[in-house]
Amino acid sequence: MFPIQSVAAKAVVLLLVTATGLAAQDQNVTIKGSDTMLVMNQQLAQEYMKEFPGTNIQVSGGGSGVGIAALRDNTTDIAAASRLIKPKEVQDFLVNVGSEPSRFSAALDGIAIFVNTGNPIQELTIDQLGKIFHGDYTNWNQLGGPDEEIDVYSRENTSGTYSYVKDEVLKGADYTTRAQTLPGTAAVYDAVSKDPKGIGYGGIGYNKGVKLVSIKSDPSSPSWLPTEENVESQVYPLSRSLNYYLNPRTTNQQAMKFIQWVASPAGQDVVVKSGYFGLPKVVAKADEKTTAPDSTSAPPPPPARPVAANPSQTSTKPTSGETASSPATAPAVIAPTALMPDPQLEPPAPPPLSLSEREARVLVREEAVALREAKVAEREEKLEAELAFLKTTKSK
Amino acid sequence: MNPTTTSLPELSRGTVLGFVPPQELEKELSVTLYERPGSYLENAIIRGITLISYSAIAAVLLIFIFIAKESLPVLLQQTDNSRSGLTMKPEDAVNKSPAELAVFLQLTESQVARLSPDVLQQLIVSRNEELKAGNSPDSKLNTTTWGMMFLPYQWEGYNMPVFIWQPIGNIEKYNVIPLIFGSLKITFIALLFAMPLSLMAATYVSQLARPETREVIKPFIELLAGVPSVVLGFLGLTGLSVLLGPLHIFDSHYTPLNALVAGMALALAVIPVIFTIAEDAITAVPVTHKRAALAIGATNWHATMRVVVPAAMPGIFAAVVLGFARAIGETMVVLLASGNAATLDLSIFQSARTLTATIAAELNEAAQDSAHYHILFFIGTMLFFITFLGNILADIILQRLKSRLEGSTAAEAHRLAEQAETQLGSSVV
Amino acid sequence: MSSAYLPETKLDLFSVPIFSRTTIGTAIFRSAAFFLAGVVFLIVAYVLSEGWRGLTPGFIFTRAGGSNGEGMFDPEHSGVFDMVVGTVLLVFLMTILVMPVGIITGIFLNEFADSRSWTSRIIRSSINNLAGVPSIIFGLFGLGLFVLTIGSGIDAYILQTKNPVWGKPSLIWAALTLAVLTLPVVVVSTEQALRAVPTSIRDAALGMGATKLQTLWKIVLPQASAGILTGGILAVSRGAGEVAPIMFTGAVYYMKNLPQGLTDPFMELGYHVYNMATQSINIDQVRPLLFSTVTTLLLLTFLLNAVAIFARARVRRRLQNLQHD
Amino acid sequence: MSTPVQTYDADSGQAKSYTLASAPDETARQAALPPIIQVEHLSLFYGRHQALNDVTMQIPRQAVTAFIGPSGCGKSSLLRCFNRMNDFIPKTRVTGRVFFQNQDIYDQQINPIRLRRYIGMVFQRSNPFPQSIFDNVAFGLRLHRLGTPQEIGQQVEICLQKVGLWEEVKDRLKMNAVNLSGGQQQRLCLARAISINPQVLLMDEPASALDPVATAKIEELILNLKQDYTIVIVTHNMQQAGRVSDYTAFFYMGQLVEFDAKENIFSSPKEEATEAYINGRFG
Repeated sequence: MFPIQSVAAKAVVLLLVTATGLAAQDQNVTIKGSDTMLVMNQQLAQEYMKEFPGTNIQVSGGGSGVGIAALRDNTTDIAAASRLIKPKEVQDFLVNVGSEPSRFSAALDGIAIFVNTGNPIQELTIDQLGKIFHGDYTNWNQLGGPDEEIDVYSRENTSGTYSYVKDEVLKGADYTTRAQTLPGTAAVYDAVSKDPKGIGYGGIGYNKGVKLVSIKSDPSSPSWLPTEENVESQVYPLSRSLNYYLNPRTTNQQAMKFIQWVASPAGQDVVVKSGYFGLPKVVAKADEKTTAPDSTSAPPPPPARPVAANPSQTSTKPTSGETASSPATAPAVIAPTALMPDPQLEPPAPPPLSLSEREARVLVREEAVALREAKVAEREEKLEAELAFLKTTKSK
Repeated sequence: MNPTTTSLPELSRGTVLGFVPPQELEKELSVTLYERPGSYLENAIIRGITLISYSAIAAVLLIFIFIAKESLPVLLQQTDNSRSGLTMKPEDAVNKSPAELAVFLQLTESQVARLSPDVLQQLIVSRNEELKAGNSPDSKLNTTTWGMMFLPYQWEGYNMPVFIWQPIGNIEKYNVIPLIFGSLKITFIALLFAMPLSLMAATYVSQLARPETREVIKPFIELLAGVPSVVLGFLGLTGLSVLLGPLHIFDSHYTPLNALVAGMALALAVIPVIFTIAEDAITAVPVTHKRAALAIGATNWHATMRVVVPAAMPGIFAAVVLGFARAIGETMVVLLASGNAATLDLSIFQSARTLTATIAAELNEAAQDSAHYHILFFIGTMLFFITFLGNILADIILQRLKSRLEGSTAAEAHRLAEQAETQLGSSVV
Repeated sequence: MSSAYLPETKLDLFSVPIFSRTTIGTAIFRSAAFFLAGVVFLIVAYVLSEGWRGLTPGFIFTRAGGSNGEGMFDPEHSGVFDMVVGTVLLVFLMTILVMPVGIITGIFLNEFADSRSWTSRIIRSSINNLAGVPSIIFGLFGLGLFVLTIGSGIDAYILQTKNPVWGKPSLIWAALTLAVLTLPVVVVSTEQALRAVPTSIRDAALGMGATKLQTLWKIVLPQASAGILTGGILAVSRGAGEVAPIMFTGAVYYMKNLPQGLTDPFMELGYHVYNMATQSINIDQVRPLLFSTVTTLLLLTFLLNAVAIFARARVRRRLQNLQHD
Repeated sequence: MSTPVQTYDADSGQAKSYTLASAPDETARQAALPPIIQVEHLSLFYGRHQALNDVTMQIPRQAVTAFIGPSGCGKSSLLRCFNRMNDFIPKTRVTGRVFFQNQDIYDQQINPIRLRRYIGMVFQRSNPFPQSIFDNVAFGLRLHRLGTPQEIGQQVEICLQKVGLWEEVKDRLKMNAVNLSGGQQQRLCLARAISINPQVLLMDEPASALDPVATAKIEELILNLKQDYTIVIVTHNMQQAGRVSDYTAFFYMGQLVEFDAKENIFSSPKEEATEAYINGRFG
């Protein structure tokens, strides 16, 4: 190479680096994705940076899909997603990155079903709800309410909540075409609070100015409100988790540290403050006990669906060799060993799991526990089947 | 006798700059006339200017290529989201040819070749999962064909063929007709408000108003152009929908966020466009036209309506066309204020979903390279062409206006100019 | 009482019919114009009345998220300083990028290209099309071309770094995207400004033996400069309000530091408004904050627009004076 | 006394050549000098429209030549051919040749921009630059880098004196020229045109937009300036042509009908069309 060229190249590099400014001083972490999680992410970031000065966390929205795509393109460190990664996206990751992203739960969310405060409706079954959203019921008097049209408010069809309700309430059927889709859960709450005929759904964290409806799985079972304990224990039929996705080969220790911190009590306090529910440690314990391959402190993914939809979700997949070797190193925080941070950087280890008051409250509710255990068992079964399947795959 | 040498120095008290004595003139001309001082630099600069101007073309081309590239799979009908339920056992992967694997995984062969066996098996597992259909017979359909995108279809659970846009779920339904309908409906409502108001206002401001009034009113209306569309959308969402609430007595199906609310909010975004262009076109009509009418006793109103406005008609039409293009391309307002329900309801009190709002809302979440993603870009391509056609139409109309005012060819323009000069000159002298 | 001296049929030079087409038509048109002006006034008044209370220096100069981590939606403690800085930086960069290209294109179209030639027609319709492209498409385009192609290219081939420096959403890419978006505004107003310079002045300079460039530089541009500046201001005010194009190319919802380099992302007012309008958890609690932010944004764009409108009016008046002689 | 004009004409078979007959003494003196501009078989097309058809003529030195004719006859077009201002009108095509001081100005190699430094032009409507009066006159001098700032100052004064504007504006040279009256503006343009001492001054109906008093002043100026410059003036005002010109050319439908000393054209035109036009029977 001619010297002039190398000099020019160096000059260009120098120029580009100069233009980059002082950005490299702080340790940067970028979180991008779900709009639902924006507010929570911001508060988490702010709190975290107060605790660990010298870090710079950037939070941006755009949507879960944008976050996951950005993670794939390596333009973000953490993708926030209010839904689970789609098979298509997993394939995309496998093709372009070579491995799929690891999932970490950050919070729990109950999808509240709500009506205007003037509406006398108290409780609905999932089936009735489905018929309302599908457009079979068009008048409140079909449900024992006043003789008024039903106005259905929905989120945009790309929202994780939309998919969740479509799967869990509508059982895959379409929303009525007359359903109004609004940008943002707050807008749905706001609209229903102003519309006496309205019904809507959305994350519990936004709950203001409307009347929540108790939900029951079938006409004979008891109905539940999306309260903290009901969601934690999963007795409330419409519970889901909010997730972070991370590139398993990331070199950003700070990102890992942040995620661990979110699962810690300090982080969970912020989660609760921002309107969502904290991760149920009881369930994490249950996971540990049943040696679920998903050795995360994450809650069980929302009932049934994620496992069925996404067997490749589990992080102790035999294919990602290193991770399989030490699943027990971090019982509470899910960290594939490849990701384990520097000893120096390592955050204070999360306190050992114990039954908090909150959890104790949950345990008192025998019904709830029974239901939960049934669900856990069900999930366990599926996971075992999954494991068996994977083993056959590997042996082949 | 040489007149130049005698007369000039008399007048000049110093150097006579630039004076060339006659005896030297021919010699000097034979040199200087052939000089091209700085012409290389000038040519280079002009070439540079030309080159930079092409960047606008480049930008449009790049944008178009970008959109078209992503919508190509739909345009070529290469997308296929039918789920046959035919899965492939991961362990069979080694026996399959790369071509077969590529077809199964919807990848190219070169991509398949780069994958490690582990990743390949994971991919097959994941793809199997995707292919495992629900129990609906509809799952065997490829819902991304032209027929499914533009014609009604009787889906399972419906008792008649319907147009449905529901791109998320077990069976994705990609019928774009409700979106096109929604876009047209809201645009129509917006133009219904914006067109008469802004055209009347433009005519008034340009021709009828007293100068002092014009100086106040015009900047005020133009200020509307400075309101960001996100603010307009927000005002539609929180203000207009409440303001129009009492209208629900007219329709039992009334929804608070509806095409009327969105249309009115959108009208606010369109009004400055139509107003500015129409006002320019009307003001561009030579004042002589109007004076001629005034001189034979027409009122200001009649002179304006019978002479000025007809003369500016192409420009006014172009303003409307550009307003239409703006309305159909506007995103934030409709996203926030329209309610976004993809219905085919004719009522203005019903919500409607537009093409742009669909892109804005759904592209964020659509998985890259999925059928949904490509179809959203296909919608983008449609929008691009709609605005493209609108622009070309407006361009042709404006060109016609220009030639009407200036004469169609250079020669004619020249002749007209000379004629005008003559008239002017003889009238003065 | 009529005098006998007056002729029987007298010229009616005074009466103005009250209900003629003229008066009614004019009245309708006038009311349309005043109605529009009234609507604008109402919008501004509504936003201001809701937002002025919160619009204190403290609000504008307080960092987003408050000093003690109260969160960005806390109307008591949160400010918009980061957003104002981000918006100003973004718009400043965008102006630097768009003005030369826009002005040069406008000059080319008006001074050098024959308006009937194919080149100028294609360029002009490209400009028009650019103006018609939905802004969301610009966002995707910016992400695809600037961030993922050019930015990643710089990282991979010039800096040869694994950690993205240029290949991520940042100030420079958002500014570039907005520059493409506002290009038509600058081109069109440059063209208008140039067109308003009388041909006779150009002829005079050319007739003196000035070259085209000399004429342009010494005579035409000084005349058109105010109009061109107007274009720049209009572009700025357009750019300041756009949300969709920067959503993917550089705006972040929250970051701790102010942007310090071209490759840093930033917070922006319009995006903040959008987020507050759609994502806030408690819409009633956020409302005052929201309106104050909208007021800040509106004041910013209105200020710029008012300057532009004022400048243009002055230019027009001057040109009309010129042509009246 | 009649002096035949020497025509530079290779193929005189078709070309019209003129003898400037029975002219007064001064005309004869002018005619004795070699012509400064020679036009040979010049045709001009704007797109498909033919504006000039095979014009051949010579412009005498140190004299005022007036072009008259009805609108659209091509007189202005011909004038603009002399300093190639027609180049700026798109789709213009020229055949034939124009010689300026024996240089073919439609030669490929000629730089039209240099040409305009020697052939100045004054336009129909006054077009001062929206700058100060001083800058207006100094524009050409600065443009062509003629003289030191001091010399430029002197030259500006000289030119303003020549056009009789000096006394009116000497105290407000910094004032914007746009604020002058119409007549003053036109004289300023004249001063600007002569500031670089062109050989030929082309005037395209210089007084048509002015009131009679201003027109009279301009005409007076023209008569004064012809001492120093060759002047070609286009006018549709016959009286004006009669008052200021030495030679008059009558154009009709793009053709040169008649070209002769003023006295001949006005008193004894050879062509019927000329006579008809001069007597106001058409045009």
